[in-house]
Amino acid sequence: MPSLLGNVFKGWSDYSKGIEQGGNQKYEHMFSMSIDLDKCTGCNACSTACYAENNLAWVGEYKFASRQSMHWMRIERYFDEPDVGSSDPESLDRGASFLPMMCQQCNAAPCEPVCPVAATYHTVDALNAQVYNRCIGSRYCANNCPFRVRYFNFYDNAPTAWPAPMDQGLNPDLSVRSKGVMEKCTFCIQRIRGANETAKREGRELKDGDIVTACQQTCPTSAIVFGDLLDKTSEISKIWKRQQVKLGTYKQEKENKDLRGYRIFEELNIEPKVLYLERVREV
Amino acid sequence: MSENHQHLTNEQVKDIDENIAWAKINNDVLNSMKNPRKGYWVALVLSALLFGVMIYAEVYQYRNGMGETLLNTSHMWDLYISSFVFWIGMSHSGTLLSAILHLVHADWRKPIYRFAEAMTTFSLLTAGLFPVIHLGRVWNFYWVMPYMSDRGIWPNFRSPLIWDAFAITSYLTSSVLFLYIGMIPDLAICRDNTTGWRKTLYTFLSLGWRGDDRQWRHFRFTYLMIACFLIPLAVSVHSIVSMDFAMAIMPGWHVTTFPPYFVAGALYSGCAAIITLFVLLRYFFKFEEYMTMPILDKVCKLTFVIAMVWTYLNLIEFSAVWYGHDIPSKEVLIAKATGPYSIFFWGMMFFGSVLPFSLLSKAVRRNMKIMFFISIFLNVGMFLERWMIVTPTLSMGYHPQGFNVMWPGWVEWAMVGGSFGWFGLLFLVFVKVFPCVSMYEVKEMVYHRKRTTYADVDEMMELHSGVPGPEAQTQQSGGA
Amino acid sequence: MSKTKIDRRNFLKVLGLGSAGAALAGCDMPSYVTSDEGKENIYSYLAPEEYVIPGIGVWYASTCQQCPASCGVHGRVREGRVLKLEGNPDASVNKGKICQMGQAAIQGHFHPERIENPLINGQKATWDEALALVAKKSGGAAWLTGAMSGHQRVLIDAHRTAGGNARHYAVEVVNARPWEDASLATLGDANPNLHIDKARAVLAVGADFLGTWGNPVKSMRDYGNFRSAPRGVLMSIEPAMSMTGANSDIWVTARPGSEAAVLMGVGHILTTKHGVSVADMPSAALAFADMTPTKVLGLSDVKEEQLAKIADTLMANSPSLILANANHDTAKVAQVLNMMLGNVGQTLTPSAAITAEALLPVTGSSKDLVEFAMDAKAGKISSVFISGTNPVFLAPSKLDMAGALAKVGFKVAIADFHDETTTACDVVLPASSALEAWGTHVPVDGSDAGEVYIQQPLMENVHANTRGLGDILLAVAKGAGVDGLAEFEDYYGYLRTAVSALIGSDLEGDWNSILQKGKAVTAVNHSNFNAGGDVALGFSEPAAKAGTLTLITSARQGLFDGRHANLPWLQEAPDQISKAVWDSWAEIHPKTAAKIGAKDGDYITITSANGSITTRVFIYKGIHQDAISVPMGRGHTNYGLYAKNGVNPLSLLDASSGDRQTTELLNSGVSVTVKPTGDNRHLVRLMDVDSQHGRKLAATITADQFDRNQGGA
Amino acid sequence: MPADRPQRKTFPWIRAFIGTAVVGALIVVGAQIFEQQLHPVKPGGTPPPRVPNADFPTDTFDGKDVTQPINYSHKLHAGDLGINCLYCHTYARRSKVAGIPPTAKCMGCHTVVGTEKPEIQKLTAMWSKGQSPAWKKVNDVPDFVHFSHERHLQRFLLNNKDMNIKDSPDVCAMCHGDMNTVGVAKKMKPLTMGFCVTCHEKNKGPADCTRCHK
Repeated sequence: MPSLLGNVFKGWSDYSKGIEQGGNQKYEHMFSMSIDLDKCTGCNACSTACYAENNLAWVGEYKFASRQSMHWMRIERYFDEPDVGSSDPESLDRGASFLPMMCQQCNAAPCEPVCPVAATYHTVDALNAQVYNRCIGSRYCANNCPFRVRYFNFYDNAPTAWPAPMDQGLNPDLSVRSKGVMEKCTFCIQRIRGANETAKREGRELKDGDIVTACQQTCPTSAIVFGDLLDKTSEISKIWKRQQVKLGTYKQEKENKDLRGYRIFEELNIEPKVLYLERVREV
Repeated sequence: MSENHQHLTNEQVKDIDENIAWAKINNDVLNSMKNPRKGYWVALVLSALLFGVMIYAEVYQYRNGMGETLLNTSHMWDLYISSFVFWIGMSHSGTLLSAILHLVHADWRKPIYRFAEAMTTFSLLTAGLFPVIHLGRVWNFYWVMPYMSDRGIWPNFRSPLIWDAFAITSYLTSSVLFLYIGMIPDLAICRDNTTGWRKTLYTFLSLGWRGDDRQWRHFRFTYLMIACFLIPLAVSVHSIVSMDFAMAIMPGWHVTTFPPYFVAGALYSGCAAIITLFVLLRYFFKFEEYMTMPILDKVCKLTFVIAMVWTYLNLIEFSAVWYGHDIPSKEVLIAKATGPYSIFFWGMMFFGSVLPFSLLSKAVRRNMKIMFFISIFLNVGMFLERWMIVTPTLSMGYHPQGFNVMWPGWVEWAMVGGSFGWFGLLFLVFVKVFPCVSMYEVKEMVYHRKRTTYADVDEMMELHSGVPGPEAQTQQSGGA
Repeated sequence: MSKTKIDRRNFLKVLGLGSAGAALAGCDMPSYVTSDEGKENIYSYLAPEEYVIPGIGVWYASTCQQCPASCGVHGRVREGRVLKLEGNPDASVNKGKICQMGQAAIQGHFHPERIENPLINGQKATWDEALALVAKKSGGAAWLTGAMSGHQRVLIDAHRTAGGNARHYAVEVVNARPWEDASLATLGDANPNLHIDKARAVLAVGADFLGTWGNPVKSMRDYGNFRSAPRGVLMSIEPAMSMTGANSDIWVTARPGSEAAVLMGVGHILTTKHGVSVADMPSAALAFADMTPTKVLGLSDVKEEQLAKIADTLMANSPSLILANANHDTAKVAQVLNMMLGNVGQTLTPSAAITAEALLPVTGSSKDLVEFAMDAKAGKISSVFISGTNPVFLAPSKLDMAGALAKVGFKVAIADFHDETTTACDVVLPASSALEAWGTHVPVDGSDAGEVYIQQPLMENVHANTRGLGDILLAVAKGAGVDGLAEFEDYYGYLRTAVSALIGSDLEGDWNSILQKGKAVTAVNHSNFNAGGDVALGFSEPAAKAGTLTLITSARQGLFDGRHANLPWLQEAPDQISKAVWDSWAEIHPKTAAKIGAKDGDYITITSANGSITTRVFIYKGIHQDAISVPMGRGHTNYGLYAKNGVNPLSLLDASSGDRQTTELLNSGVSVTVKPTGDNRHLVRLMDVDSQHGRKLAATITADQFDRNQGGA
Repeated sequence: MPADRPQRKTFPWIRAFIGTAVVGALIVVGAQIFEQQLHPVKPGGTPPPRVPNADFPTDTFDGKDVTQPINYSHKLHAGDLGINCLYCHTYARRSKVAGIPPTAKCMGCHTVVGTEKPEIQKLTAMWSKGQSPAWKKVNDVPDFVHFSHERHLQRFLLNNKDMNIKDSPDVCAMCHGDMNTVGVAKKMKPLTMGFCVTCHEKNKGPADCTRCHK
């Protein structure tokens, strides 16, 4: 057996270098997402699409009440600061702001170094991958995630979530997670791999628009854009450029202060790869 | 003996009465290992029951899933990890007494270090349970250990959990070694004074100890070596445990002072536990002559000092957070003090930092009953401390959506209680199978005290107790 | 995922066994560790076509039937099973997008509680028995359905005309009837095309176009463009915050029932302050002049500066668009304002219905529900077919729908799930799910492209003994001796012929391209507005006086009117506003809460003249102090395992809440009294915080900053 | 009181040694048994493979015999008649699953060939009734493993320098062993992760977990 010891110290750390090391130079792709909060109506379509695409188990009222739910993509609803909702103490005078929150696929992800068995690690296409069958459920990663977007299979959800014949509707492209395993948004990795296969089959390079995540596909207002940051011509990299948001820093210096792009918790130096565009307010 | 001690009896001033006959030491200790009384069996059964509850809880959790612990998406860790840290902390007492005090030649440790050392080992065995039972897929726990397989995959050496695994295993090994080596001369004594299966056991364990000079020379050297080796290990183990938190980025965990803070807390809880067991053993085994008031007095003073160190580090942490710029951390701190967990937080502060001041009074220090309860409360405080490290952070964190309060379910409490049962079980078996007071070192101690009191020791000994001098004694019964 | 285009019928032949053993890729419940041989079975296809490849998903076009909007969808079929729905880019109403209800269609399709066999008086029966019985006893039957269009409607009409022309009641509680009537009255066009994307400002008055009004997906798609630079301004006037309100830049809360007054107040300011001319509409001018801001304040608690702000925004951003569905009066005012502001012709254009009138949609109304109950009570209905609606659940308890149905001699339910209505029926015919059946649908809203959407099966029946709605209708019609149907052995055959006739070609190639695109394009006749002329504007004082509580039964995307309450995905999808899951709640204003002495999670009993419901309160400021809002959809009594929880606010409604002109049961208007029961249980929500605690999560910038950069992205 | 003089004890070397030896022996034997469970190899080993790569990358594996609804012989079809694997398992070229040939393909020949054989008649009966036989999965991997036949075939058919591959059967043999020698299909390679990883490392396959585990 060649190189049993080959990857003792390499592999896990290659693709998750922090900013101090100047980031990683070896990525093949760098998949990223941008969400325009001004277009997001909070309609839940993306969230439900995620349930359908990624075999997410519904857990029922009791487990939801104990916060053991499994929604990879959740739509949070906030009323505006500071006066929570309006200048008028009597009532709101403008709408809420909705925030679709899913795994931010950080380039310096805090969840990766702490996993004892390297079940979560950074792939060559800059994805924050989660290997279900390697996970032993120490749940350290979830503790270390500032976004609280890692969901743990506290129970064996499959029998209750997919009573026959519902299991016939499971997506065979990715596995159903068992009890005691951590899971999270994967940027629809099965679609990414599928698009790769198709591209290989047709003997061409992956091009912008080949990969469409389930949430992006269904978003009725097209608030979600997904693509490869290394491909300079792709829509997503244009958006990052236009918003003057840079990777590899935890403090954005924009010459144009009016631009809307920002990354949540980037000051923690974890390099989130989801770019949010601020909601616009008439005042 | 200074003047202010004049009005006190020997029993109260002297660490140990130098006139104890050595054979008496042997007999007392050996008797403590024989024919257990009713109380012993009751204690044994109780611990067994507690442990049984733990087993049941584990099976229940295994079949129904981790969710039964009421952990949730924000609180992925709770009492399991707290108890883990708590038991690791307990384990530091033995090392402190046996190794550190051994090196600084504080010979008052001699009558009490043996059970402290045993406590170290057993609390490590207990602590080791928790990282395993808290796993979602417990049947894969061995994946954290690096082992060769044709899959060629390895654990993630950057993860503090891996460091834990290494630290704890090596600490366990060396402390078992330390306990065993230190016991060899006593085992020889037991071998010479027992029959039946015990004799077989001790014969095997005492490795043919004859107590001649050469063996003693090697013994002393080895013992010293392991002691030196053990101290940095003890410090490092709890530093590494603290890194489970310090290496995370969560507010309230990401604290630079955690390693010393944890070590101090560990020694603290360890000393408290020693006092508890001290009182119990002294009471049950009639060890008044060996576990004397002055020794307890010294242990209490030690405890007080450590308590103050711990308090100091605590305050350092608070002030660092308070004057720092990290808003979430500050929020967590405020939530600790005012939030739903505040009662436990203040309980920890009271038991950990206020209660120790009672140790300043000699009357308290020398009152067995009071000391027993005080020591228990100190450890309660320490347990709360661990809980207050783990849970409030998770109930706040960075993202408001994750803010929530979580109370552990019965499964977790059963596991925690059960862990005490398991510890008690081990310890109870130990005291009946192995000498929980080091006979040969007590003899040394007595001998040295005689030296300080009388001019010509050997004659005096002939005079007083009619037993031959130390060397002869050594030849006879394998003691010092 | 390559969207392979293939011939539909061969695929069906292939599937003869495809779905019987569909474990080709091991998509059964996973065996986590076993890799033992001989554990699982593999079935092979019998005689697949070349394009049927196990392990590769193929996309087929169909039409979504989760709500009346009829969006075009693509279904991903693999190993003979449909796994995922996505919007059909060729469908001009939704252009490749669908909402959460559409996404959840899969779950309804594979639902374990589907009806699997025909039932006669609750007893299992064969199709022949059931159809024979139906043919025998259903002479001159009336039809009670949801919104209905396409050839299913044609068959129903054929059946009715053959049998003495009984009435077709189309029931939709969530509807646009006030808007339609007002548009008809003012513009002479019930469904003018809306161009939200072209508008610079949109004012929504009780018309939740982002949630449930019209075709929400189309509206949201336009809203996406509406929000990109130059950015339009969204305003809403409503008593309780809807999804549209939650996305508004200016949100004004008005006392329930007073929306018309507020709009007229806006008109007042437009005419007085901005000098917009209403010369050609004297009575409207009178109404505006009469509705002074002080009067508006008295009627609706809307302050003058709020009116002014709205009026200014409307003036500053032209063209604008004013949508109103609160009631007939409001909608009329809205249309008048649209005319005044010159939106007609720009953001409101004449609809262009397809020439085949027989296919045009029958939009539902709750008026039909009331009238059905009346007629049934009066014994005017001998027998009835019920399909695609659940009258017993939807009807206010005052109507006593169960009693009314009892008066009907013979009741046939065509349903795929057991619900409150099917149990009251003599015969239950098990319908296939929408993903298993053939059909055609004509969207109500806005496609002047003359599109007829084709609904085609995406897989074999999950339960072998169910039949598509079309097939059932065909069989029933045949049974009733409708002539001209004898030659068709199944609905597919009928549809094929009918559609060929529609497009004037029965070439295989044309048919295939129709199936690939999921739509048939046919001729439209372009109409014109006959606007102009005077419009009399009225304002009817709401029944509820100021200071008394008015119940609002708000509809939300998700459970909709309750038809999706049995889908766990939608039960667990947090409500857009309150973020509550799995149970009902009552939204009230903090002041109201203080008045009745309730805090978050308290159970309160809401009592109207027609009964009472008990649920938990959710306290926030997005609702008027005189309003209490209970979203509809929950509170089923017999809709399966997953729909047990919650309460049904519809049961409290009655005619007093009716709209004077359209006699619609509006979703607001019943005055209620509220009192806490003393119990309290934490309302299960996605998140218990409304504030961001100073974190930069959902950040905001001002519109001028946005405009300075043309939106940046 | 004078303590009685004990006779000197010496360390029981003999017993200690024997004990250790026994324990060690147990461990070794246990390991052997475990290994047997992992890779049962028929005593005497399997016959030398005719197809190249049949013993690559690891030794052969002797799976248990599976009784199939129809006693189909790979030896006859692939071995003696020399039918190419991809003639029946045609999906392997285009999809992640190789699939079982549709019954129509069997009937293509067996309407005329071998109609007198009982097994064929069994098949014909099913075909006429419109059922397909319930085959048992033989080369089965856990459901969290996503293996693509298409990718592997492409890789080794198009890019196989000095790999001793002439035709697709040589590629199939890498994971399925020498099917020409068995009757009813049986598992002839361990198909464990180690098996996959070994080959991946040898042939520079992707080392990324999420290529196979999704």
